[in-house]
Amino acid sequence: MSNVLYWQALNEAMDAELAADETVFTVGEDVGLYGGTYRVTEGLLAKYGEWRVRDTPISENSFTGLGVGAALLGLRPVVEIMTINFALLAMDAIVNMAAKIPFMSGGQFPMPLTIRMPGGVARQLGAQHSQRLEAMLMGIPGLRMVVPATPQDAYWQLRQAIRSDDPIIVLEHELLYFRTGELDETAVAPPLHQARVSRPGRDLTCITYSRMVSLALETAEALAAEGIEMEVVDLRSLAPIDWKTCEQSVSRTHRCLIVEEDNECGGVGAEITATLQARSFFQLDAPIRRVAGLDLPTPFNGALEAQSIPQKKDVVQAAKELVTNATGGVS
Amino acid sequence: MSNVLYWQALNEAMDAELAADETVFTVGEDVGLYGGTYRVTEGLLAKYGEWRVRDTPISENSFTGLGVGAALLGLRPVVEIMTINFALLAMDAIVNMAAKIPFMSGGQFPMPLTIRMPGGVARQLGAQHSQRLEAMLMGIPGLRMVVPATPQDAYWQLRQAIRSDDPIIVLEHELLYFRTGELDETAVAPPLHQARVSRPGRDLTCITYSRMVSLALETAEALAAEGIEMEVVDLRSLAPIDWKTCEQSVSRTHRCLIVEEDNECGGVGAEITATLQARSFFQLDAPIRRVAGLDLPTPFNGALEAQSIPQKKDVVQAAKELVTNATGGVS
Amino acid sequence: MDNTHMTGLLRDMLRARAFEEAAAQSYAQGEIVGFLHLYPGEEAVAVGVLHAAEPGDYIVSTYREHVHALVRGIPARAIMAELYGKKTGVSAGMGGSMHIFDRERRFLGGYAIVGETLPIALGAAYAVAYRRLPEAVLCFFGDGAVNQGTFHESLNMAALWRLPILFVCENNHYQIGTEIHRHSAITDVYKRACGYGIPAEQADGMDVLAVHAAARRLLDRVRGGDGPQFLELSTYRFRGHSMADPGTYRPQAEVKAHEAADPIAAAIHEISLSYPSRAELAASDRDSLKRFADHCCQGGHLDDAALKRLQAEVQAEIDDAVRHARESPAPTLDDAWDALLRNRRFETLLENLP
Amino acid sequence: MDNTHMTGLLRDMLRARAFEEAAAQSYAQGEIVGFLHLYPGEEAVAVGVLHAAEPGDYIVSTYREHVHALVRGIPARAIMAELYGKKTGVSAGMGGSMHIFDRERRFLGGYAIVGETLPIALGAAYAVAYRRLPEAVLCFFGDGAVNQGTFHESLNMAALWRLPILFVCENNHYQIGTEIHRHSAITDVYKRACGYGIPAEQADGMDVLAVHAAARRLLDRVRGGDGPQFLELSTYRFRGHSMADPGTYRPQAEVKAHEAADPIAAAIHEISLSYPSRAELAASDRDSLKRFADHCCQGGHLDDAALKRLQAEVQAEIDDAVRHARESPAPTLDDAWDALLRNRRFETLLENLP
Ligand SMILES: Cc1ncc(C[n+]2csc(CCOP(=O)(O)OP(=O)(O)O)c2C)c(N)n1
Ligand SMILES: Cc1ncc(C[n+]2csc(CCOP(=O)(O)OP(=O)(O)O)c2C)c(N)n1
Ligand SMILES: [Mg+2]
Ligand SMILES: [Mg+2]
Repeated sequence: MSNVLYWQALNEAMDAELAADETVFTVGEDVGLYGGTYRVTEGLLAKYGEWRVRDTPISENSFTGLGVGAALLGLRPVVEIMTINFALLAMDAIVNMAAKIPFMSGGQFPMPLTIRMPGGVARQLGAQHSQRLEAMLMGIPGLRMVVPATPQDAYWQLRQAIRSDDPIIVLEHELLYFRTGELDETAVAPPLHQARVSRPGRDLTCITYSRMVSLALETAEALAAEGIEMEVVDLRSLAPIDWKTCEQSVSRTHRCLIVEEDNECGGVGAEITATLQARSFFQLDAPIRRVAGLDLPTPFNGALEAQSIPQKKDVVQAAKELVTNATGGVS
Repeated sequence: MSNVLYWQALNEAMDAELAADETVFTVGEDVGLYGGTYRVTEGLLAKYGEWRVRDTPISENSFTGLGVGAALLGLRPVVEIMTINFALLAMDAIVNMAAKIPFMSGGQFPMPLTIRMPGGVARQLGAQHSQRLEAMLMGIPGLRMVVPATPQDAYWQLRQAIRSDDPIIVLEHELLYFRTGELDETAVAPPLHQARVSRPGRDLTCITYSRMVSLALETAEALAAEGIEMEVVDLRSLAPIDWKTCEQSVSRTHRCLIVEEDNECGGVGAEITATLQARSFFQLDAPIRRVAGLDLPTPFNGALEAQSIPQKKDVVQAAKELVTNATGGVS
Repeated sequence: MDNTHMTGLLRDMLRARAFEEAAAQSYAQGEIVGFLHLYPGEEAVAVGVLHAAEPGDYIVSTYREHVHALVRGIPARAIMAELYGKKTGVSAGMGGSMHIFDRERRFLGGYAIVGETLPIALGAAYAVAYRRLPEAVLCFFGDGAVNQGTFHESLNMAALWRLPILFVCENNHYQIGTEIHRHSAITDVYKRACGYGIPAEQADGMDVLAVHAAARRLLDRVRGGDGPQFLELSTYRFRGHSMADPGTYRPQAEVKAHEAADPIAAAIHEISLSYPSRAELAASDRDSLKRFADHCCQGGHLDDAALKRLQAEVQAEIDDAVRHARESPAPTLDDAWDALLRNRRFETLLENLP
Repeated sequence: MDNTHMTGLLRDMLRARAFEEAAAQSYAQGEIVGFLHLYPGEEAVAVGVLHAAEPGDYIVSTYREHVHALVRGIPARAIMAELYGKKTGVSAGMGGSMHIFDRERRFLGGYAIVGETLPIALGAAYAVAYRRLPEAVLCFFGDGAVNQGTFHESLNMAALWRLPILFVCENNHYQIGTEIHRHSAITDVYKRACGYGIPAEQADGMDVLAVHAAARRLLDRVRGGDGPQFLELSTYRFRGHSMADPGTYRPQAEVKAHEAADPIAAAIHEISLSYPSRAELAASDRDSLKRFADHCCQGGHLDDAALKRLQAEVQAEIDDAVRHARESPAPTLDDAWDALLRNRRFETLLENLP
């Protein structure tokens, strides 16, 4: 048990899998000599050599496709795409190839491919570098996606993803890499896609993931001081989603708030709302509420950037409105 | 007023805009000599010459980017991507460039770019060629998207899209090209993004778009024979969505069914459900119901392919369950 | 070249032609649905190249891949059943005409998005090099595919890391209806390889012996550790791009001229020792014919009766494949879910909470 | 070359260096946040090339574009204010350091996704050719960008349709921490152009006069209707990739050696007539220095006092820009929505139903 940074937990996971299984290798821009833009692959080139830790040219579609091709031959590639913004260049490899081949081949070919990349709004990186595109990928049949919020989950989920025979996206977050948390390498991991109740509460359920989990937990503390107990569900996975944990929470609280960093329209929150309003319709005392980013490209200016994604005060306000049913009448 | 095929309506719209405005041109694979895979650009090369009707190499990202660059100089490019499946190669041009430049430039540059492409499941084209990816694009801030279901809308909406200074995706459908419908070139077009009540009904609202509109209308006929009156709302646009028309319909019927060809998880129906359950929560007598494709890559076998997307019987059954509230209790 | 080898080539060319013509017929009868991209005219390419490959090599192909699959040794029955979307198809009816996969025969699939074969081959070759095995990866693609970004990206990486790939460009001069000089700034495709320092050759894709010789030579280099090699094969498709394409964008004269150089007719000529007449030779302005005629003079591999027997055998095989495909059961939706989920095996995704 | 021209080049090189050093300082003070990619070491490239351009030409640049913008004539104030995210910034505070746009000066933007400048330039040049105008499009990109698929796709189309583009590769030999021989199979970038039949040249990117001469020559060809031209400029960045990068992957000796060939120091030498000593010449093994020294011998463009004056003027301009940026108001959320929606003007999206 130790206190580590999120990137260190990922680094340990990579190291452990590279050591445990010779078929594991990683490719990506600057993963080798430079050690990874966010240090996730630091020290691995020296330890495992260039065939297992491979620096690539700037050719996202083809080096992701390289991962797909190598997986067909039974290797376990871990492709790092420097940020999710560049994954837009690799959509063919991800969606048309990785997600489809196992099925199209009639199940002949497993696809033990892991794609790691950070998403999210960081600090003033401008509209092209601040995207949260998880909703694009969550609905692609054949793909799985996890969104670790803590170093412990980052460690567990990356290791589990590498060991899986399905293509799995491990979506990290640029602002989480330098956050600390406990890491126990010996603890038994929960199933890869299972959600977690990070904080219990009786008045409303807050469903969230990735960086927004800590925002939700902070908000819950603030609300508790005012007598409102918010339960926080960390999804941990976006594909598949652990509906049971969500439903069970909502059946206790009867109110549901979704907090997502992505812009609202067509985001992950839409799917969560749509499924839960069906599954928990008669449990809900108020409409499900989404607190999400603005439907605006991310402004560069720092204050505007902050305003374009959920802040603590937005979550506090939405939670209060939700518990007092200020949104339209009494149920 | 004439009876034309959907592709002919698009062809007429292209012709009209090319004739009306010298800054309009079109590029894409086989749009010229071959006349377009689905005949939309037939005859235009001969009439307007190769600078205005340009055959391209297979380079989706760059010829879509060409459209973006030309739009920066004030031309009005109409980029044809042969099918939406190949748009996965052009996501950088669409999402990182076209959608962002007007905003990132502080509003200096308009982006009078139209991107035309068909989506949808056709007849046994296999998993890579049967995708419905509209949900990927609907949530991108800065993009607009229309989904014409009839020749008349195809004609109007393409012309309006070309005349707009925003980047707009005109999403066609492979199985609509050879459907007929009325076309009145002289009629006044409704606003580009306005939804339409295609059939009135008091018992439930069916919200749908593109090819599923005709399925919904057929189903409505069948249901009417059994005394159930289903209102059909043709969205016509996915970005922005005309919420008012949807809400008004639901406030009359109190029940809402969404029919989408796309697979369910993270589809357009999720956003519609999420927004309407919030806006119309106290109007709804039952949870909003989605009838959607299976979360499965499209099987090649014809019977399975059909089973993987909504069929009339699925819509009939869902509608009946919805009006009898078979989905979980009484409200 | 010995008799067995020569008749082996001829047999596969005949099988290729017969298979595709049968598929076209099934399509016309509505028994096969969807895009159907046929290979007639280009047989010398697949046959010549794949006869130069070893069983340990990997093959990556496009949507125009039935013949590659057939020559690779996948039974005609399993391919035809796939075109019919049947459960007995090599991809269990889930893939279809454009997505033939056969793990056992190292056939890594048919890819329907132009340009995808290159990164797949790159990854396969990475895996081979990673394991220091003596295998090669054969990567097929058309002249239209060379303008896709993946071509460039993959060739660069293949050269950078000296991966064991034979890049094979099936240059039939058309990207659907767009002729090569209207889609490529440089129409000698092999010259594109110079931007990566990859050794490249051009060979006559209508001459199966030339193709075979070139492929063997380059594959030897690949296996010898010389890194990727590039082979451009000039060929022609007799039919439209797919069954949906009438091919009217091509001058009739052009189609006729190429049909005159039909590689199958040519191969039959060679083997049955029917020398082209002086007049025939003079009428032809294609080197291939002269080359071929020269070669025939030394021949003696087959006689007329043997050829007829061969043709009959091949036809019987293909007829049987069609019958089999027609009679095979369709897959069920459970089969489809199984294809998607099979590889998940015993992995626990979610706990069943109390 | 006359005095005005020579001092013009020198002034812009000095402005470039002063601007970037000021930005680095503001970043260190926390006044500029985000990625900041600086240009010191590479000034001769932007200055040499852009001085060869006409006001009617279009410029497409990358995330390392402050200097391109400055030399193009965008006021230092407006660029610096953009780096500060202010409303007075050239992109109204919406774009930031990596997204400088100026419609009036035909500066088509800084693009932060590597490889995007190529299709943008392709489209701009298509529009120019479409209108049969005599303008050229200048497209900048790094050595890392040449491995992106768009490079290949765009060069092919540019050549196919003979579009008026000058492709300028700023070869600083690094893609962040990856040296060129580890990312490109061919390290002479200009040789890549041969795959498209595009005329290509290499010039010393540390020598502003050489850059200027080459750019002028190639731009003349572009304007003369010879189609796209390609110019590779070999250069070096003195700093890390961005302010976040310590640059430790580069040997110290390499950095030192390149700093010795600093193009600004070199330009000052030339103009201030301080001849390199025999010893200095002998100690140098870079052609540029000898070339430059030779050239100096004929010079006489500036004296020491004039240089000092120039430096002071430039510093005052940049100090003023920083002050302006610091004091400017921030944009509001309304400004942001306006930037997004402004171009919609009077278009009716939805009717207000009764
Ligand atoms: C990325 C992509 N764009 C477009 C298509 C549509 N398409 C299918 S085949 C084809 C032409 C390919 O030409 P070529 O590579 O020469 O192969 P050939 O069909 O001639 O064998 C095109 C444009 C596609 N499948 N994928
Ligand atoms: C598509 C894409 N992949 C990766 C990155 C991250 N990245 C930013 S700059 C850079 C290196 C670019 O090198 P080069 O083109 O030589 O330009 P230089 O920075 O040396 O001027 C990389 C990999 C990016 N911005 N876009
Ligand atoms: Mg071809
Ligand atoms: Mg560089």
